[in-house]
Amino acid sequence: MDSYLLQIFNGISVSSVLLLAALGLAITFGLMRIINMAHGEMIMIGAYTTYMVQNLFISFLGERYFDLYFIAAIPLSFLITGFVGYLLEISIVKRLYGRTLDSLLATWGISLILQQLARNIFGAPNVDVRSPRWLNGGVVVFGNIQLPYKRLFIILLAALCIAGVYLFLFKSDSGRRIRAVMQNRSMAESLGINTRKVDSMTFAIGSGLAGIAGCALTLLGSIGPTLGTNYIVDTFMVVVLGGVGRIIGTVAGAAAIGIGNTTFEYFTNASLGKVLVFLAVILFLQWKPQGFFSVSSRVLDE
Amino acid sequence: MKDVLKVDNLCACYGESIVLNDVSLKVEPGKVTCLLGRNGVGKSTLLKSIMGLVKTPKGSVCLNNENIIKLPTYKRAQKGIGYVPQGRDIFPQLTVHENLILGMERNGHKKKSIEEEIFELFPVLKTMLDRKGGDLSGGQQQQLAIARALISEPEVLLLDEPTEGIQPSIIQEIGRVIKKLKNRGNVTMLIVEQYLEFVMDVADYFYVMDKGRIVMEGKTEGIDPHEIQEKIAI
Amino acid sequence: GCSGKVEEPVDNKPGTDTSAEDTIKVGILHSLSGTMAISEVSLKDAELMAIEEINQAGGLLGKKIEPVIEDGASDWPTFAEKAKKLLQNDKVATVFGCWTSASRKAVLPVFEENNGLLWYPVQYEGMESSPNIFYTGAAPNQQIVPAVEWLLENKGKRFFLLGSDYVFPRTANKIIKAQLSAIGGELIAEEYTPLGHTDYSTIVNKIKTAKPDVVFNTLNGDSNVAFFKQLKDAGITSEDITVCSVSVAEEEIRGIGAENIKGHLVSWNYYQTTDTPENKEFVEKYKSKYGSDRVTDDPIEAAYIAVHLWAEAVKKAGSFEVEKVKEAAKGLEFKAPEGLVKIEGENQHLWKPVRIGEVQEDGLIKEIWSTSEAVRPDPYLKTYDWAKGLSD
Amino acid sequence: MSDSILEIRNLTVSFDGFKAVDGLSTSVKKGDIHFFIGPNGAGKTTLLDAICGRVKPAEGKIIFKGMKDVTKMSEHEIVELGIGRKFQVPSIFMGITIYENMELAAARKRSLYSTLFTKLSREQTERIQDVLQKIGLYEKRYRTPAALSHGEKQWLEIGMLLVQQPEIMLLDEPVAGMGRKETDRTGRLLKEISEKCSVIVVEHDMEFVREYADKVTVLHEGRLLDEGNMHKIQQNPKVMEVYLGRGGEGCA
Amino acid sequence: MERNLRYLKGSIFKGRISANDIIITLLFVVLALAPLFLSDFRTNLLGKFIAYAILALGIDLIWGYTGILSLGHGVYFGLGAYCMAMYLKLEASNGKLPDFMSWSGQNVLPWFWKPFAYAPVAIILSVLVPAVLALIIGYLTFKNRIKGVYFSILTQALSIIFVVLFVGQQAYTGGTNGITNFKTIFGFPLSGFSTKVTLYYVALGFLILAFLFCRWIVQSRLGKVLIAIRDSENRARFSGYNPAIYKTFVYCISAGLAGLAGALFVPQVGIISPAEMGIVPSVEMVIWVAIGGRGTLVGSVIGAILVNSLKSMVSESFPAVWSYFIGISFIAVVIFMPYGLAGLLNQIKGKIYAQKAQKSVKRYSSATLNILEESGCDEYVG
Ligand SMILES: Nc1ncnc2c1ncn2[C@@H]1O[C@H](COP(=O)(O)OP(=O)(O)OP(=O)(O)O)[C@@H](O)[C@H]1O
Ligand SMILES: Nc1ncnc2c1ncn2[C@@H]1O[C@H](COP(=O)(O)OP(=O)(O)OP(=O)(O)O)[C@@H](O)[C@H]1O
Ligand SMILES: NC(N)=O
Ligand SMILES: [Mg+2]
Ligand SMILES: [Mg+2]
Repeated sequence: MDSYLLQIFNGISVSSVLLLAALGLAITFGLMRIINMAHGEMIMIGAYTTYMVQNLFISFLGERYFDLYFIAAIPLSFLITGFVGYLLEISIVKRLYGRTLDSLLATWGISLILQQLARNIFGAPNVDVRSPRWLNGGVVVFGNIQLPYKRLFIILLAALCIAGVYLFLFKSDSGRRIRAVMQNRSMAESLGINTRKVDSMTFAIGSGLAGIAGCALTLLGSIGPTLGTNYIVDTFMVVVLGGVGRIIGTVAGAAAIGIGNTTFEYFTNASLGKVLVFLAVILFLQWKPQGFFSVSSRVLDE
Repeated sequence: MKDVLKVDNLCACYGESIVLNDVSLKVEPGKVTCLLGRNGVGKSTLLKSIMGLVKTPKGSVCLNNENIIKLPTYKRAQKGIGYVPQGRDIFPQLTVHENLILGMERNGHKKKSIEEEIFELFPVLKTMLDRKGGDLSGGQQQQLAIARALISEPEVLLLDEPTEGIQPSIIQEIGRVIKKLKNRGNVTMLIVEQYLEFVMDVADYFYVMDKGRIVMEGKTEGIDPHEIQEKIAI
Repeated sequence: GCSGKVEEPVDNKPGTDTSAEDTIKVGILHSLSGTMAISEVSLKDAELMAIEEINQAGGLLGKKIEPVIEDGASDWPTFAEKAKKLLQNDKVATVFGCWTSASRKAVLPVFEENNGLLWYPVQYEGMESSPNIFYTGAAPNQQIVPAVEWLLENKGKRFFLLGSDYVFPRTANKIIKAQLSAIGGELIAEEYTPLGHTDYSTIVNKIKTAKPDVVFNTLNGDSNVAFFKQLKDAGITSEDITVCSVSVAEEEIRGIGAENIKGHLVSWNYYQTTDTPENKEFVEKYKSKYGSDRVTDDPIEAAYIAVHLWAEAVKKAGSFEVEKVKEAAKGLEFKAPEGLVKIEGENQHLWKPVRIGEVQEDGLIKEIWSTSEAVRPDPYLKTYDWAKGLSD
Repeated sequence: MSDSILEIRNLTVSFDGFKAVDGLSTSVKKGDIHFFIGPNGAGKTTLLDAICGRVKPAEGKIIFKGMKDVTKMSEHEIVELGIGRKFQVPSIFMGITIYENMELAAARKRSLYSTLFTKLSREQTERIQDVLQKIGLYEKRYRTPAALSHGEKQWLEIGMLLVQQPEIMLLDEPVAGMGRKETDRTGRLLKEISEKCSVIVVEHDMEFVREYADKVTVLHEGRLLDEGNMHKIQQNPKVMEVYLGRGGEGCA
Repeated sequence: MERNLRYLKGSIFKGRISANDIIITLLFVVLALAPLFLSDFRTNLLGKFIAYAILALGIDLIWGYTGILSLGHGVYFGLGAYCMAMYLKLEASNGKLPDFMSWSGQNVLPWFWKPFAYAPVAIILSVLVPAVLALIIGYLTFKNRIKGVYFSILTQALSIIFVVLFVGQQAYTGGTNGITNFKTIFGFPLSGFSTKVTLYYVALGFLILAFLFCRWIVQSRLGKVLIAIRDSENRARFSGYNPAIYKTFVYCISAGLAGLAGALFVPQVGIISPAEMGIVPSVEMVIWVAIGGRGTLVGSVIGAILVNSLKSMVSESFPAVWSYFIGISFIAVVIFMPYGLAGLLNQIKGKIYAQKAQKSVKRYSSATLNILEESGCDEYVG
């Protein structure tokens, strides 16, 4: 019984990790139509940023303030990864709008370069990020189910990010501007919107969110040059299953894949779990080719 | 009188093919000027060049005596040019309301809400505020595009075939509004139109284009529409 | 379009090609990119260091060793291609390389076809003994089997087997299962996760539910980091359930974070803390060459001694020719950082001491048990009754 | 009823509850140029969408030649039956030349086999040449349509329909954006076409309608408002109010 | 060779030799002569690239011409390769159980391995198995109108499914190791020089056949239908073509070619492992075509051979910089020559033509030139 309850929690937790990792992609891919194969490397940059923040805290502030490093690392991961995203946008990605497939190729190239850079800067082996002490342990419920603080924290972080993204995109002027630009660039410009600025800010935000995901992932797994490759396909699946261009779809997609994965894995094994989830996604798409939340359109050839 | 908009020796091209050849034209403030011509002579291209949406290797576009040929499109829009393109480029996934609000982008959302006047002109939009722009019918989209441009209160409004696909009664209504705005004297328009009768009714001045050049111009007052019709038809 | 070449039996004499110059080429074939780079890059470093040592000491048979480095890119066909290139194109005298058993299996036919020589430096699942390969890592009876014995005696009978989904863990677990059923252990569960798997919450939940005495861990690569971090978060410490790993060494521990794995066990032949004079010197050299933050570990040491063993064999043979070197290598002894090792002529594996260790707070490993002497390699487990039927 | 080529019976199309077409029944006679007019948003385009299979109606039938209910068929099957469609926004293939566009439209057989193994007949190629001349794109036939103006694209799309030789042609605002002269040319073309084929046209250009309509159906809010010849329609005060405007038709 | 000449002659007689025809003929001649100048090792490598080129042709059909981006072609390549590998393994095992099966505790040969003891069956299946899988997947997805990015991601999922399955079923597939350690092919020793050269020419022969086959397809009306579908699928539907059928057809052809490439790859390389079915190789395959120039068959052949040759050479001389090199080249190609190498040629040709023809416009327009301007994203908006 406990085991089932814990498994439900695990499902939610895995979903929250996926959501966090996919949220940035929901923007760069879902809205901007850039098949950003370097998204995983943005996550990696966030993770390495956290690593560096940790090291800086250790070298300059000592053990006493060590636990605070993570608080600083979250916004810094966002900013630094966002800045890298910004640089990529103004140098490469800006030439790829409207060329969705080409964007895949170019960003694949970017991802190779970033991985190799990480290897050259930080070395090929994994690096260790110590979690802050206040995230060690967990709350014990129902006697002996321990819900790790780290996982609770990630769920909270994912919820905050999704709320932030929702408010930003759908309730703010900038959000409206972003959506307008993504739908019809030249018309948006004709209405007086500086599309270049909107483009690069949007891409930076999408990348920054990946950075936050990377920061969160340091709590759970390994930080190495190939960190991102583990997440790239799953995150694309999340966005596609939910419906490209729909933020709410991304939430639903993450939930479905996360919970599906842990459930299948519990009753079979990890390999089969993954196969079954992906098979289920493929079958689901046969039935609903546009995912959970499709963007309907009267336009003849979307 | 001073011209709000002045185009001089403008050339425009798509890739290697040159579409506009040394086009010059002037638009006086508070006046409605219209641009006539057969299909494919470059009327839309001229409006796009003024907006900065196509390459213009040669010539100048002056807004209030300032040459804006080097400015990016959005700056031109911010300087006061409104544009309703042919093919009603609305934002398909945004609601009608959001589409309209975007009209206020150029003057930085100074006004907070959409004026009733717009809805008087296009009553159908008021009933569809929450529908997605892309779901509207062709004519409704056209109305939305015009409404959006009017909301931005531009100094110069470029309209590319605004009556295309709109039902007759609303065309009349648009005609009336244009005249009303003209009488108030606070809007200047350059209209591309095929619908000659409509144009003769609202315009003060006209240009006729053929194969990327201006081939005829004049005041609409007192001119025989048939004369223009013939010139266009050549 | 046929050229005038005549078909002849494969017989390229390594060394003959380069004899005019005063260098002898050797190949180094590891994954320098892709997922396995994490582990293999350090092996390359260790091998280069050994080559440098030999060159500084005057080279081999009057020649300087010139390493030709190739990137297997974590992709098995690439390994095969690069092996071919090293043997056919560069005509290297020998190759040091590979990590995963998969890459070794991929290059094996290439070495046999071209009569090349490969020195393979990583512990593996056994059941193999190619005449063209020298195995300097542990055979199962030098790592897995003694570890299981020790655990049964000291930790308990209920085993939970966890591994990455590929040949080494699967074969290792097959051996362990046979061993458990023969000497009274109990198999609770057997779980595999794909290489690179990152979420272990479900597995940890299964472990928690099953309450085994021991988790025998054959996970490889990144997955270990995720597994140990998530195990600790679930509130399971080494006191509750002991995890014994055979693919986690000092290098991996750095990525896992010592605080996450502290107290858990590992089984290897060598640790950075191994107390021999040779090791002191080795660790010092390695750190001064590659940085004081680097650590040495078992595969690094095995890669390092592979180069020296080859050099010794060459000296003894007085030739670089594969057949002569192989012959000379038989029974060769060498004072390695892990202690005295000896090449077993019969199967070209090494006699090695076995050590079980516990991970310390500082990320280093403290030996808590060891065999008094080097153990004879037995890749087919012929000396164990319960292992009958495993090897065919 | 034997001379009706298309029967629309109690057709309803709804989008999330909004009925764009609402219980519409009418029929199109063989050889007629049948106009559908009505205010913006009346449901005209939606009606054409339903006929050619783009949207599936919630209710009702569309019977082709008294036998087949096309609401159950997929788009390409409907085309093979002989129903051709021109869209409101011109849609043509940008990656192949104008000539190849015509070729694809002209082919009688559209199976995998025939596209691989058969060539167009002499008659078909001649027809293509002919139509290209007629729509004034002969000179540009080896160019890709990307370089055409809006009006030219409209013509190309009509041209593709012409070589397709359907039994019914559905045209959505074919003269939108065309000048007077081109409009007349299009009209004459329609007359010519209607000798062999029925034509359904949606238009807002009243002059055009008056000139060429055999029959006019007025839609309003998805329902039938009036039907008959143009003269009769023009007299209907309700039509004037919702569609034509106070000043009668147009504003000339 | 002979075929080559005939093809060349045919073109001359029809009086329409294009630059592309000349290039490809030259290329085939060079490939035919290459073994005379290359070492065994290099010839063998080139033979592998030729197998890749066959696969690239298939990707070009489905992507360059039809606009469907498959990121799972590794699966079809792998299936073809496994079919062939099963045959070679059985031949190498001399009637005994293949070695990896015994390690994995398998005692009898599984039933589905049995047909692969016969060479002709194995060869046919290596094309048929991928094609049939593609038929099933293609028909379902295309009929259900799964398009664009959705399809691409779906094929990625497919790729992962196959990799995980093949890795997990060690007793039947050899697991992560894959299948390796072959000895002979049709009784000839794989290590023999003449076997290797023969394999090389067999691969080249298949490449030429595959090229002619693809060329025939794209020059037929069907080729135009494919482009039409790429540009505007719905419009094609309203012109009476059923896109699902056409897409499924090319998808199958493409998968079959990939399978053939796999079957030619295995005896030359000596190993096939599940990783070859993964996403990374699948994306790389697309990239060969992109660099060579999509929508021109010549481009895909050049791309496959060139990128792989570079990969071998650069990674030999500077293993660490290969990643930078290849990464930067992808970006550069996409940005500066979006039509790839073959497109570059057409661009230049187009410029020259445009200058010559000045205003009177009867410009050469193959399918390639306008692809990107107009379509590109259209296919991909949800
Ligand atoms: N994107 C483009 N690329 C290349 N050529 C183009 C492009 N758009 C238009 N043209 C060419 O430029 C010429 C002028 O086109 P334009 O759209 O300005 O004509 P127009 O006068 O507005 O015609 P219409 O009344 O049909 O809208 C046309 O002949 C067309 O072939
Ligand atoms: N997918 C959709 N979702 C919601 N509403 C829709 C959708 N498609 C059409 N509508 C609505 O249905 C009504 C009919 O649209 P339709 O396009 O058929 O009008 P129309 O008669 O062609 O108008 P016009 O003359 O302006 O082209 C409109 O009010 C439109 O907003
Ligand atoms: N031999 C191993 N660890 O794969
Ligand atoms: Mg125009
Ligand atoms: Mg309509």
